[in-house]
Amino acid sequence: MSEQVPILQVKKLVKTYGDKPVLNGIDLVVEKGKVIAILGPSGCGKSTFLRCLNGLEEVQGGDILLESESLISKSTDWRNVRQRIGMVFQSYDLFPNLTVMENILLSPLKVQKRPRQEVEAQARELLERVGLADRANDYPRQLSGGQKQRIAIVRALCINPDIMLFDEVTASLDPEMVREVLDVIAQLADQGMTMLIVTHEMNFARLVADEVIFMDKGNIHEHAPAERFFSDPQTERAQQFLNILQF
Amino acid sequence: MKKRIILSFLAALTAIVLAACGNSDTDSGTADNASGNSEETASAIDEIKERGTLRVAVFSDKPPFGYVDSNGENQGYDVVLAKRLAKDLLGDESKVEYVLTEAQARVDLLKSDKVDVVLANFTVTPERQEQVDFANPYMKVAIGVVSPNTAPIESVGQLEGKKVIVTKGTTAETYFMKNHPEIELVKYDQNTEAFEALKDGRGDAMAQDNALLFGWANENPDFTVALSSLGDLDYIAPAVQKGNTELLEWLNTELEALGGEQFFHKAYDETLKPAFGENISADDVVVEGKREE
Amino acid sequence: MLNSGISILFEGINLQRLLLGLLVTLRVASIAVVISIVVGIIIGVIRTSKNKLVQLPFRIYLELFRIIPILVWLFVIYYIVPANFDINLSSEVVALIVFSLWGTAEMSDIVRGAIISLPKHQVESSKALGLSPVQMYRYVLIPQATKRSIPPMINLITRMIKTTALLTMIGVIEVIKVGQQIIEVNNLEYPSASFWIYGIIFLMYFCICFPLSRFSRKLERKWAT
Amino acid sequence: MTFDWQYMIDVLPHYKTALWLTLKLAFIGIVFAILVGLICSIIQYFKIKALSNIVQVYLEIARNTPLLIQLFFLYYGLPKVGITLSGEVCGIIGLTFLGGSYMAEVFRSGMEAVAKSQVETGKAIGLSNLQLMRYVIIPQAFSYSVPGFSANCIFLLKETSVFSGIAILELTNTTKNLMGIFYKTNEALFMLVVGYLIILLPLTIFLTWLERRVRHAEFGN
Repeated sequence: MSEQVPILQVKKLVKTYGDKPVLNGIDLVVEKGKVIAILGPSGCGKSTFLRCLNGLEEVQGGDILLESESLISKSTDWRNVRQRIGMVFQSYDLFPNLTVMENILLSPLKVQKRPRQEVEAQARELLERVGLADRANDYPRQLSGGQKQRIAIVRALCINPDIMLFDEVTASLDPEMVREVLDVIAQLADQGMTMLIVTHEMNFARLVADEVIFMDKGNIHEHAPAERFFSDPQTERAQQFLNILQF
Repeated sequence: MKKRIILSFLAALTAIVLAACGNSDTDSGTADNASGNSEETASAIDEIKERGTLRVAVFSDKPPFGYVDSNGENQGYDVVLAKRLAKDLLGDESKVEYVLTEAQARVDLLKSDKVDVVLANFTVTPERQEQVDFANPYMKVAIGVVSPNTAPIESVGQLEGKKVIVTKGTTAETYFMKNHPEIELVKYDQNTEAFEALKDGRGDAMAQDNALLFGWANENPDFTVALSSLGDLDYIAPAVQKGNTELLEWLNTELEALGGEQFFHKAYDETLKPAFGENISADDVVVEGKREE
Repeated sequence: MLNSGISILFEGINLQRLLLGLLVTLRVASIAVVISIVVGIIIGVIRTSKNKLVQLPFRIYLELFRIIPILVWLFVIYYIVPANFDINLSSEVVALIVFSLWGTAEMSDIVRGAIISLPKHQVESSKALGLSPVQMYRYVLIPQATKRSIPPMINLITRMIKTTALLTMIGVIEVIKVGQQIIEVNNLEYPSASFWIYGIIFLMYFCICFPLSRFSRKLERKWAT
Repeated sequence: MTFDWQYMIDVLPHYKTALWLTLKLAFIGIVFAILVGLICSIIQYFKIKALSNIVQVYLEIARNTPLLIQLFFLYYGLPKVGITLSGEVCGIIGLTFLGGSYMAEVFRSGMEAVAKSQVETGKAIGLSNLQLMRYVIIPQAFSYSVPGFSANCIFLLKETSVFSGIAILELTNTTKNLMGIFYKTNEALFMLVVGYLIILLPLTIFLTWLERRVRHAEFGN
């Protein structure tokens, strides 16, 4: 098992905005089926890091390997890559002009050109799983924030990605809706989905993640198994961070 | 919000209509008020003298009758007369305020008292006589039709199914609309535009006062006035505001006096002859200040 | 033939005449702009009133100028007023009246829009800070409303300048009319006169309007936040 | 102010023809303007290199010169270099030229108003630029653009009055013609104003309604 090529490898990734460094050489290896939580204070670069993995940000140095295939080249076809790396954002962003079902089917039908019947069946099953089977024909404006976010996750899953990236998906939800979204993600973890999760929900991270990355000022300060990180953080910066979170 | 907009429009619309109706009712009693006013004014001539300038409507784009030269000076047959009028009325031929006009604006310039006299190739017609007062004539004119040498138009019959260019508010326009409604007219505000359109092939021929066409064809050898006279012979005369008898009478006396000294033949030699060439004789065009029987 | 056409400009005082014509155009535009700004601001502030009876007449006034083309307004004032009310108006004065009325209507809407669009909490927080109404306008509302209204105001000015092209149609001797006179006199010698003259006038308008619209866009971007 | 009602009835057919012509030319012009505007705005949105510059130049020229001069140039200027177009064609080209630039501006700002996160989400689920346009940006930009769009339609319809400068018998020119022949100034101008009200009042009300409809449909709250 350990002989297998890691599904995602990041080597010395550097990202700057003008003169301002955002990521100063990030190294990370993600094994298939692992759930990695990315923690850190605001502005530490964790969101930017995820966005780099999905080609939404231009990278100034280093390399990203998806199953040993480099993504840092002019010829990278991000449209293909994105079908293997799904991403869900904080602002859920369902397309307001399309129904729930149309939102979910858009990419599988138009980008992947899969047969409608098959995709629709899959979509219904996924909707069932997140408890929203009855909302297929609603428009996004008729849904609550938590419901929208669950649909956004279904939309990303329906492309059948190998990896899912979650970028603070509960940050703009009302507290009582956070739970329903996190439940869906936990379910995915149980099914063995490879995931990178940027989050501020410490308890959730502890529960669901296999490993934790602690980032600050564009660097990874600590990379540890989840349980050990929370019970016994090694670096001073991480200790401070965890302390602040506990009153 | 929406309701309010609709309401406000309805209100505005009714206001307009009401104003219109109301006026048409009340005004019938005091009809011709406007024309009455000018009669009442102490003296039209005194008013001009007080002002110190004679306001004359002339064309700016109708050489050789009225045009503006490259130095920005008004020139032409009509302008020569305007200068003389100013000289005899105010003692100085430079005391003219030229108001440049288009054909169709001529009546309204008088009605709205923007000018004292129109000297802009203004042909006397019954319709116009209802609107303004004409003095004695100083030119005579018929409608002519100019066309390219390659496809000359020699009779009205040839115009059937073709496009005829006219300038708005001219006798040519009225003539064709009344007598040949079947012929398609292409109308322009200005002679400049009409002639340009003819050159650009936007019509098969152009109808205008023949005197004007002679001059133009003389300078544009690709075109010919193959149909030189249509309809009745008409007169061109100065016009004043309806009811301005004082100025009208002064003009008539003045025109007859000018006729006595053959003023208009001289003016012809000075301005029109160079443009018309030798083929046209002065007597074809000029009238010496009163109708010829 | 075309090459020689441009020399028409240097015949006599043609270029000078065109520029003088342009000056007439700009004179009408600039006087109307000044009137529009002054009166427009006053009416704009009045129009922020919540009283329907105050709003309605101004609203009708604005919509009339929005719905009926300016050219029609020019004709209406030019022909109707002097002929029916015994008032003598030169075509330039008519132009001034129409442009001022139109500019004032549009200007008042810009000012009103700028004031109304200010977030309510700006008023509320000024009150919460204990500012008097005058202080609130002086330090909070007017500076913000000014920033919002200046770019559209410059756009309006550009539009007014462009629309002065219509003045030729009520007989104002402005740049186009002068151009036509030049074309008429020089047609024989320079058959391509209209191409060049209209081309030059085209360019003249562009040279005036382009910097203005550029400027307004710059301000818009600068003040976008 | 006196009104000759019989005269107004007599010339009614002229106005009817003119009204239809006004509507026809405006409609064709606006449709083309929408097409031109859409193409230009897409080019500008994606900043397609060389084309984007050309579009910019076009927009500046069209927006900063009066329609009347554009028309004069097309109608009287172009024949001098061998291109003679009919009045109506010149009118439609002029309206398209001017309107295209106004529409482009409205569409582009509409596209820019579509949240960046919507575009990123679209990219994240693998949509191509064209698909992004088709399914995400244009449908949403449309609703942002409706107010500007309807203002432009009304503006362009009114601009047809300028066609009277190139011998097109639309409403304004017909009125001038009749004034020049019959000297019934009050009546002719009254009918002209009513003519524009007949076209523009319903249109204004319809567009106001449409604006509200679209806003409700797209964003609900």
